[in-house]
Amino acid sequence: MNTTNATYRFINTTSFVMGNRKNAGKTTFMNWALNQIRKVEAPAFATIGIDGESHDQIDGRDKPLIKTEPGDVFITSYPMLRKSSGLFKVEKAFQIKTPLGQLVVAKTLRSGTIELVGPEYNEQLKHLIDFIRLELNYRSIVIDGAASRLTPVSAIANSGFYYVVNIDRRNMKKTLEQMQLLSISADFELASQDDDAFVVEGALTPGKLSSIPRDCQTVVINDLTAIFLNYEQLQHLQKRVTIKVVNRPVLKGFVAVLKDIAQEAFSQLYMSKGIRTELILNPYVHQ
Amino acid sequence: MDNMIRPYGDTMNDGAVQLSFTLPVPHSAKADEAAKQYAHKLGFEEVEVVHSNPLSEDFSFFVVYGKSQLQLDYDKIEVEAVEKSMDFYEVNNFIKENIKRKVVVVGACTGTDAHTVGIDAIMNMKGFDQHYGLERYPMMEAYNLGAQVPNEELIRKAMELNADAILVSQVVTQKEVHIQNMTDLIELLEAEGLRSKLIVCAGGPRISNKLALELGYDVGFGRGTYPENVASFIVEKMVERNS
Amino acid sequence: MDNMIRPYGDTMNDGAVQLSFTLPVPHSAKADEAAKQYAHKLGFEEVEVVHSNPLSEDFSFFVVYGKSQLQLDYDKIEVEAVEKSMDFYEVNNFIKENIKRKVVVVGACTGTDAHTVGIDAIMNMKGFDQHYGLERYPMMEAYNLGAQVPNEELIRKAMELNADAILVSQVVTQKEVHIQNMTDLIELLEAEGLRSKLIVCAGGPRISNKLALELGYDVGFGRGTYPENVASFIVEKMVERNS
Amino acid sequence: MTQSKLNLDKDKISRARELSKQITRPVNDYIEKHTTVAIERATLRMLGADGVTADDVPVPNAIVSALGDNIQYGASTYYVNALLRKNMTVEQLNGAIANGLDISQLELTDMELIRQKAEELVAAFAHRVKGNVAYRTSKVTEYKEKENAPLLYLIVATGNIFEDVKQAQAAARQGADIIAVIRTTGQSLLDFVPYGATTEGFGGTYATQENFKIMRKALDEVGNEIGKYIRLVNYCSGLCMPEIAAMGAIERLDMMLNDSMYGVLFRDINMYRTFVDQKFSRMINAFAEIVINSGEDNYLTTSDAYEKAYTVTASQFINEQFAYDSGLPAKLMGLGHAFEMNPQIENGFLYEMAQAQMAREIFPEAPLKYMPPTKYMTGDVFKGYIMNAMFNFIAKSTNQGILLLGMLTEAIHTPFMQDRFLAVENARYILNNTKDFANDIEFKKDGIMQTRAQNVLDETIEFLEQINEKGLFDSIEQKLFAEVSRPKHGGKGFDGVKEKADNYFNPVYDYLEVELGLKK
Amino acid sequence: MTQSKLNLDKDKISRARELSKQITRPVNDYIEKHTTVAIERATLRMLGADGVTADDVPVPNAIVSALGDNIQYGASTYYVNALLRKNMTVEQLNGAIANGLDISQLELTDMELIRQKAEELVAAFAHRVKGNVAYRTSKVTEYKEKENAPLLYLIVATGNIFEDVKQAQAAARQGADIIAVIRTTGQSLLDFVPYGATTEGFGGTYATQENFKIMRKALDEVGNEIGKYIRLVNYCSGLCMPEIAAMGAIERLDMMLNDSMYGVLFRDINMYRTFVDQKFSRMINAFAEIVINSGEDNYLTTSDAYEKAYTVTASQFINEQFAYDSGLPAKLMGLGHAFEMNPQIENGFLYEMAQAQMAREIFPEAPLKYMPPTKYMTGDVFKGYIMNAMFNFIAKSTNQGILLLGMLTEAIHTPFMQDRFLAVENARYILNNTKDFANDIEFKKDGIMQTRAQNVLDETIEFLEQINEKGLFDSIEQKLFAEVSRPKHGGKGFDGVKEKADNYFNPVYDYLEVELGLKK
Ligand code: B12
Ligand code: B12
Ligand SMILES: Cc1ncc(COP(=O)(O)O)c(C=O)c1O
Ligand SMILES: Cc1ncc(COP(=O)(O)O)c(C=O)c1O
Repeated sequence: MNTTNATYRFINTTSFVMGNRKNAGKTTFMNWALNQIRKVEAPAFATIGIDGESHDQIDGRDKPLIKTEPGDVFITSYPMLRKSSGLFKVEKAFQIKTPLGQLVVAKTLRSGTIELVGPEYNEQLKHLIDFIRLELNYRSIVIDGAASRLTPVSAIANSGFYYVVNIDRRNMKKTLEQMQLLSISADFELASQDDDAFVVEGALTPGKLSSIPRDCQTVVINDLTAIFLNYEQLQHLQKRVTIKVVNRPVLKGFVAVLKDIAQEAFSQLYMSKGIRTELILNPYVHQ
Repeated sequence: MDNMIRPYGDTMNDGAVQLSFTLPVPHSAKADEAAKQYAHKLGFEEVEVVHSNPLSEDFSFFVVYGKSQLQLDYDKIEVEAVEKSMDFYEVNNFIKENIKRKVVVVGACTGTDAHTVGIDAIMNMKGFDQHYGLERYPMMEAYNLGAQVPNEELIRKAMELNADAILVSQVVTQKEVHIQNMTDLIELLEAEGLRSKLIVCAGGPRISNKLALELGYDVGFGRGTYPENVASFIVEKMVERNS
Repeated sequence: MDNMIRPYGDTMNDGAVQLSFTLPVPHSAKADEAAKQYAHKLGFEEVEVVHSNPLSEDFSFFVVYGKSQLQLDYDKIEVEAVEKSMDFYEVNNFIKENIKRKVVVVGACTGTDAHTVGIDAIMNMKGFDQHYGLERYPMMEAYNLGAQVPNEELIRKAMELNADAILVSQVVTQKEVHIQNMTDLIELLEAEGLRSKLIVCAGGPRISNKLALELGYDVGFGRGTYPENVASFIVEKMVERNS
Repeated sequence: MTQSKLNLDKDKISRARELSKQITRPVNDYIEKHTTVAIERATLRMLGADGVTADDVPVPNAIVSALGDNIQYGASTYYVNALLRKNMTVEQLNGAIANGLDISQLELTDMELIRQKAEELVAAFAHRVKGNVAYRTSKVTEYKEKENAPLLYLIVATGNIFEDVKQAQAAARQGADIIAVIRTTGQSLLDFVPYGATTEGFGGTYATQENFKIMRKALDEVGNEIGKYIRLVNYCSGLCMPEIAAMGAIERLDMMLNDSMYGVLFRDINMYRTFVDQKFSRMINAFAEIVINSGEDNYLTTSDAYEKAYTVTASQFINEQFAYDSGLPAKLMGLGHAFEMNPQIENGFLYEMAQAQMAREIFPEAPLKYMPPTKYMTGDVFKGYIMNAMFNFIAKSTNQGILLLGMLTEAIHTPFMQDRFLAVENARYILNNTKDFANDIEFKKDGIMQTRAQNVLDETIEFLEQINEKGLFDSIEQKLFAEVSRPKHGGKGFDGVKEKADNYFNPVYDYLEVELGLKK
Repeated sequence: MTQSKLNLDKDKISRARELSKQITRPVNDYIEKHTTVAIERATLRMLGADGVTADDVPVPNAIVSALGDNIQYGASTYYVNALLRKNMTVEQLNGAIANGLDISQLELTDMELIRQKAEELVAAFAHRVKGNVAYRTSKVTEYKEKENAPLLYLIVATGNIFEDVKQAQAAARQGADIIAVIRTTGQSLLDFVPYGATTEGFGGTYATQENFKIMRKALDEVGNEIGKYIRLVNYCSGLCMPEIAAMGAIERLDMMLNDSMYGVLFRDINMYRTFVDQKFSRMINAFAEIVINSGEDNYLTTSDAYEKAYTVTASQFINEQFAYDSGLPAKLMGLGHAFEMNPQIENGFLYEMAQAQMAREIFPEAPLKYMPPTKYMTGDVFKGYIMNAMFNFIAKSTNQGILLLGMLTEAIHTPFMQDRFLAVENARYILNNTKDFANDIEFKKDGIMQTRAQNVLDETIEFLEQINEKGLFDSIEQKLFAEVSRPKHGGKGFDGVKEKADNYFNPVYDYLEVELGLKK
């Protein structure tokens, strides 16, 4: 990935940073992405969960801090603004009271590290991001994920996402299957006004498979985040039917953080699986 | 002003700490020295390996005392303020006055987790430690689905019963199954378009509020929770959401 | 090649360690958080304060588990090679062949230290753990002056008996009394011009060879020493000095 | 065993046994008339069926699925028929079925031929199992004096059979007599037994025949090295009780967790399914001389150990009766109980000792399985360690047979290697230090311990009377056990129960009935 | 107390007591005829002497030094004479002596006047001590039900009395009933008692009257706060036994380590000096109703607890007799013993229990002081913690009176604050959990425990016979106790022993003899 390419890919778009588990490296990637945007303009950012504390409350791992620069806009809660060494202007306070405080959209006046608190659910996220895009006119937005969550991608129209995977020898097989699953799902065709399509409302779970009529050719789901099948189950289903989607969030790339595997070896394996999604290897480690 | 603290053995700020651990090395003088060096690496001085034992051909167990020179600024420690819960009577009155109908909650210990005692402590009549469970609240309808309930099943039941809140218990945390399980429920609810209609609470001995929030829950409860803590949260949140 | 090791809980390199310590703070949620943060400072992740208890108004006790990410290169660990001692018979033969007269040793537990069991284990007939003490060695004359012997008294006796070696036992180590005491003996010997004429050995459960050498002794012996270990050292050292 | 310390009324004990007989009779009537998918699969396994299809469906499951309702005639009929029709060896037939052969569609040959061929297969199975029994007996005899008394039972649970082997061998070297490989969370709800060596599991490792074989070999190795016979345990519970029993018999497991009601109460498995399955599983265990461990300890995880002590004793009586009904002798009955009273109770030690001694005196020949404190264990590992010491003390002082070692970190995590070491160290210190205490004391007449035991026995009889009146099925439905209610036709696996046809054929069952003296 | 469990032969116990009487008789004859510098200093203190000179010499020492051989007439004569001659108050006289006044040079006034004035001073002392006793009795009665049984005894030893206060108050809040302030290493070899509050010490804190006062106040404070009477202990041993006793009586200490032979055997103090000193110190303790703790546990630090158990029992008999000879009643005799057997011994628990029960049955009224494992404690703090649990168990099951809590870090360091907390937690769990076990069991007739106790009693009698034959002085010289030999005229402090003149005068001694019923 050359540098300009790296820079422009985050401009004028909402990029989610999702991943395969807690501590996969999502926040570090977001920080890197924000720095790319800052070369052009001030970014806006948010999280689905909680990010930017010095230590993960749950497992105490060192977590990456999030540094914010003047001009940035982001979503967090009042107490986090107070905790920060930076200086901020509250653009708007929302009637969303999380146990970590009321949510606000703030703009940075003096730089500092900031802890982010996300909204309670996806609809709220949409509401807040709309405010940032439409009222504040910020267009280069990065949203940090939480654990292995993916559905927030659905909430923002025309968004794209990066999928950060933390790979070591022990989880490699599983993770590759997960990547194949996503890669395939991201390529589903958009549904047309097909008549004999069977529409699955909401989630496509193993439990709902039996409700798909035997003679059905096409199944329509909302988007790739509605898939709650594993790789094997999906392959099985695809033998029977064609899956189409109503919306197509863009899978912009896999970001792989390799633990005890050589880059070349992994790249080869990746190619051999026929995954076409762009593979970005530890960008903030290797560049 | 700073308020620097250190562990206390028998003198202020001596930094004394007891440790025990296993190293994957055969029991030997070298192993003892390795244990000592490891403690040094952790920042301990005056390290004494007071005991060591072979565990097998390749593992040794150590008991170690050392004095840490690190200090911590106690004034900088922050903890979430513990909110005062309403009690049994207050919760019922609050519902009568502010919600004016029975509140429906559905709970379960989900996935393959079979530990019911925790969710029972919160939901069953009998409750826990002399605190009545939610089933006994006149202004609540509480359905305890028991253990090993798949997420889909829990959601199905919640819809069927027109639930206001879902309670999820997770006790087994090995290999982070609970994270997977808890994430999965939220993702399912979002995919089904139900998340915003429900108050979703998680609990269990290793669940913290922060973890629950991070995974998209409204709240998380840990060890020693009482039913009224959850009840308070649910009813206040319902009123807040509807305002 | 490196041989990096970490503590082992139930999986290779998980780094799991158990700790317990006291902090000088009142028992509270904040105290628990401080204990957790302290463990983080020590380099632990996934810290769990699994138990805490008030010890008094101003002190709290914690049991903590955490996972350390630090590793240690086991190949870099060095320990003094344990020299193979001669046994009872070999020592006596060695003296017969190389020294050709009885070796005189005088021992005591010095200062205000009243722990005789250690020096008795080395010197008395009966010995320790089925190993004969020095009094039983036909080619040795061993004088055990007992406990609470002032350094001056020990030196006086050693001169009177024409000793080849002095054995000092130190068990109480609080506030480093043993360091003071041990240093004092060497200083006295030097001042009297006697240091070079004697083999001076120290021993005790917290005495290491390193410490003894540092304080000017010829050797130091720790926990689990047997009489023949000391006897071997003394007679070999005597021959070495005279050659 | 020592003479009685508790002065229990013999007539009351007889009365309790009489009630248990009455309670199990109607259940046995139901059991007699039914088979289940698991029984059929187990039978197929004992005849030689094994392997998996391309979709990882075990061959026994493939056969039974294909047969559908026809299992009422006994799946063996069709399997043996296929062998004859196809003129294949067992291995060849298994391969063919794995590749898609549907044996339910083959025309049946002469029943007499089928019977003869079946007897041949049963003989091969019996030969193997008897060989296992003989080997175990000789090793146990040879290494007798190195055993701890009670036997020390340790658990491994890494999820990865190869890691388990490391931990198990370390545990054996540290002094364990028995190694249990806990199953992965949720396996008991699978209606099939996975195949092959496995390296992933939560809170435990899959029970598969290959895993049994791997661990058996590892324990034999370390056992021969240290001069001890290390016993291997797995979990004969859930939806595949008879199959696990069959695999255990074949691979020389030595003990099985195996309770007549545990699956119903604690895993919400359908009661009819469990009762039918447990009988056949126990017949197999009895034949393979596998010691069963019942699960009374589980009651105390949800009920209070002081208040509800009688439910434990009642369940022991019922488990004993169901075991006798399956041809399982007392010496193979590791009846369960546990040290689960609140450590704050004044004189709690006396009540625990009374309870443990009572089990010992009521079931003098059973190698009782005593479970450690779990419910009141906390993060205070030091306190936990002395609670475990008191538990070990009572185990020794009341001559328990099997001592499941308590872990000081019970309330925190699945055991670290060092936790197991400390557990063994604790037990060995106490067992040696209090070796003959049991024989050196007597209980004061009408003292606290005697009175307590007598009261619990009275409550037990009252409880058994109540169950007998309602019937066992209704009693379970009405929440009499473990404070949990299970609807008769609810729970998992009821659809796997089938009424036997008149010409139902099960050559293994027929053989075992005779072998175990259940039928002349 | 419970009825006998051990079935010991009453006649044998009587025989042992008879032998002890014979053994102490010649020693008492010697004691009668002698005084020591320490006795004289103690007497002066009880009359009011206090303070230090510019060279930090305590006033009582200054007086006794100045008197030299004249103490054969009793130092009181000279002190009271000086009061009369100088017409000073006690405070004024102490000040004058501190500033150099030599009272040995003053001419003696009429002995009758001296006697009268002395009686007045003794009355003041007696009034204070009786007030202390009354206060203690009322508080102990008031707070009785909060006490642990046995009483939990914890040690503080920081060297700094103000740090000690913090630790002691914390220990009391955690549940201790008794706080002992260990003395600094070596104080027992000082032939004077230091003065004032002290903040430096090794392995303990100086015993000074001011330190006693500070700690007494702190314990009363915390005691009233938590509703308990916290007992304070110090060490009435070494070269100043009678002085420490006097200070303890004045400052309301509640217990004193005080053994008739400990100083000789373990501190190499001259035997004549110790025997003479111990008697007067015990008279003072008896008068102040201070419970003494004897030091039999110390034998087991050098001797094997299994082999040499009889030396402990023999010493208990001798300590008992010397105590009776000093007017000290059984209820104040905290006779010592310890749980010091090798934890590897098979049935070690039974031998420990037999030994503890034997002490209980032989000395039914004595509040036995039971000492924890120390010798076989290792760096394995977990193992140590369960050894302490077994020790606590036996303490409770044999109704010991005073339980010196074992520290899990005994083999490592002087206790951390958390070590004490864990010790209390251990004891409280065991004491509550096994509360009535002692009353609920009996020992099997001629079982291991009965046989063991009977054997030890036989060996004890044999040993006492031997001592009686040789005489106590020679027995000590010949290494019969603790495997250590002490020459009769060796050791420290012999030059401080003086034969009394015919007109020896000691008003406190005379008063106590009458008060304690030693003389009509
Ligand atoms: C009882 C018990 C069992 C019983 C469960 C019976 C039952 N019906 O619940 C049985 C025997 C069946 C069992 C089985 C297993 N168990 Co289990 N079990 C325990 C034990 C001893 C006590 C748990 C308990 O009941 N606590 C009391 C309740 C009241 O506390 P609580 O759950 O924390 O609940 C409180 C709060 O957390 C909170 N809360 C809990 N849920 C919720 C939900 C909501 C919405 C809210 C608001 C609050 C809330 O409120 C409650 C009241 O304050 C613990 C060890 C221990 N001492 O903690 C192990 C333990 C939990 N078990 C464990 C394991 C691994 C298992 C097994 C997998 C095998 C094994 N090793 O034993 C099996 C498999 C079960 C399965 N499929 O899940 C591990 C878990 C390790 C981990 N962290 O992953 C533990 C810690 C033991 C150990 N050291 O290995 N277990
Ligand atoms: C027995 C004992 C006593 C007995 C001593 C009896 C006696 N005659 O020796 C008594 C009861 C009198 C006693 C008193 C005190 N003790 Co102490 N005692 C112990 C105890 C329980 C055992 C020591 C022992 O005998 N070990 C066995 C011998 C064989 O081992 P060893 O000494 O290590 O000797 C071996 C080697 O070290 C070596 N060695 C030793 N000396 C020498 C010398 C030479 C030349 C060589 C070559 C080798 C060598 O060879 C020996 C054989 O292998 C320990 C605790 C413990 N479990 O360790 C506390 C302990 C040593 N005592 C301690 C203390 C503080 C005291 C006291 C001050 C008060 C108190 N808190 O109890 C008093 C004061 C005594 C004084 N003035 O010194 C502390 C020391 C703390 C410290 N590190 O400073 C300990 C650790 C207990 C504790 N946790 O508080 N004690
Ligand atoms: C009798 C009995 N069977 C089986 C099990 C194992 O449980 P599962 O069926 O979940 O594997 C237990 C666990 O404690 C048990 O006590
Ligand atoms: C009976 C007795 N007295 C006194 C002491 C205290 O020793 P010291 O005289 O060294 O202060 C002890 C110590 O263990 C003891 O047991």
